[in-house]
Amino acid sequence: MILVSKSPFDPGAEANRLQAAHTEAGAMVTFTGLVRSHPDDPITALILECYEDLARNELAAIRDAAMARFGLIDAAIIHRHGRLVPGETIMMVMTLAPHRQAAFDGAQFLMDYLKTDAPFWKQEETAAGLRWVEAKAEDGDAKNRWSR
Amino acid sequence: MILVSKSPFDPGAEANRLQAAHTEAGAMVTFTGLVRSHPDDPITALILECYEDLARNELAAIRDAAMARFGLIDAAIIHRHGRLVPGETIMMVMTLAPHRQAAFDGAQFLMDYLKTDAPFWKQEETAAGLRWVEAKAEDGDAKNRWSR
Amino acid sequence: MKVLYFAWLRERLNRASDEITPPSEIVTLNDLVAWLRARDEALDLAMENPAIFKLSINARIVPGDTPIAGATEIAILPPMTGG
Amino acid sequence: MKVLYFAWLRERLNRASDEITPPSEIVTLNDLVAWLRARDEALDLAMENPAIFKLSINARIVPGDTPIAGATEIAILPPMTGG
Repeated sequence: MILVSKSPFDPGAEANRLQAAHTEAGAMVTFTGLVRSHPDDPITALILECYEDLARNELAAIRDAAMARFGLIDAAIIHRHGRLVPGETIMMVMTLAPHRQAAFDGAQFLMDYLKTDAPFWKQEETAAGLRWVEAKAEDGDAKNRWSR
Repeated sequence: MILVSKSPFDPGAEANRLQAAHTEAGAMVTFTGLVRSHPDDPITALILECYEDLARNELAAIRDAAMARFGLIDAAIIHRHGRLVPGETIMMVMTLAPHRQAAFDGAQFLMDYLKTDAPFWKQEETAAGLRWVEAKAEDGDAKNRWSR
Repeated sequence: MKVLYFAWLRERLNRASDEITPPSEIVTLNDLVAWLRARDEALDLAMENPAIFKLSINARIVPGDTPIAGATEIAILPPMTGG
Repeated sequence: MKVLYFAWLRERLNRASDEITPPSEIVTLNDLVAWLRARDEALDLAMENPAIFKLSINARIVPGDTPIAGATEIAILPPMTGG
């Protein structure tokens, strides 16, 4: 499942639903990304811009690549955009596999590719106004580890 | 939180509860271990024996080590024992961290140590009777990667 | 053909898209970007480090040497910060 | 002092525990295991590969050279298969 939307979702319910759909899995990994506010530099919201058509296409391609590479039983990506406040869930990836290492590796692979190839752009909303979040060089490095 | 018990638990509800308890986290990882039945070699149940006092002590020590090593905001381990049927959740680890790599590494560390140092022993129940699950050499290897 | 701009690139240009009709000598995406930059100083400045941008044709990320034949929607994508 | 046996070790011995009073020359856990094996053929056979077992004192896993002074509950633990 690939879901790109402005709507909130319930991460625990999504995980339970995916788990219940498969009985041959021995391992499930979820990653959830949350809006965090640093006490020393508080934000009031995170505003995500998205190119929806491209997001759906690229996330589907990343998911297919992970399924094949790690022999996953299933994988899902949910990603919100719009205005989110601290504590809200931004996105989630889930992997189901026969054994644990494939589930962990699949989830990390999905996150590493998603960070550099999924068309979302974050702005932090603070008392002083809006500021674009800069891409991290380490995200490109993390993705490159899978081509070694 | 460390929970060792024969009672079923709801993995999605547990994840949501831990997530809601912390607003400074940017990343959460969960691992869920499930009873799987292979179509070519079906089992009717998995029976887990446990040394409860030791399990609580060792799981608490593993959790403390992961919290300190990866700078986690919180971590939890839930592990069932007794008789579980295919599809049931055996155990779950959860990690909350400021950023994603610490959350992933913390969860993998917890799983690698749990596989070799948590006093649970599995028996597979099949039409032919009970058989002990053998420990995997790779589990010891996985744990050893953290001391490199 | 439509060109889409996102995030801070969109802000720098004060618009989210352009409707364009490139001349026939424009064959690849890289040709197109060079042509767009030559006719728009704000875009030229915003893309002074062109290697950081990804490019897409019809909502798929593709390399810069991809021909634009058949393209109806092109996008210039600043470094992404999802997840 | 109580000694606990788990999983297939418990099955091989047909009991889950022993109540023991080791002689005073038994100082470490390794000494105790050697003493237990010498007086019980089934245990001796079951532990023919002693390196695979972990040992605990008072519900904490400890190295074999740990003194047993103060121990009230000792366990011999076959390779674990949790998770």
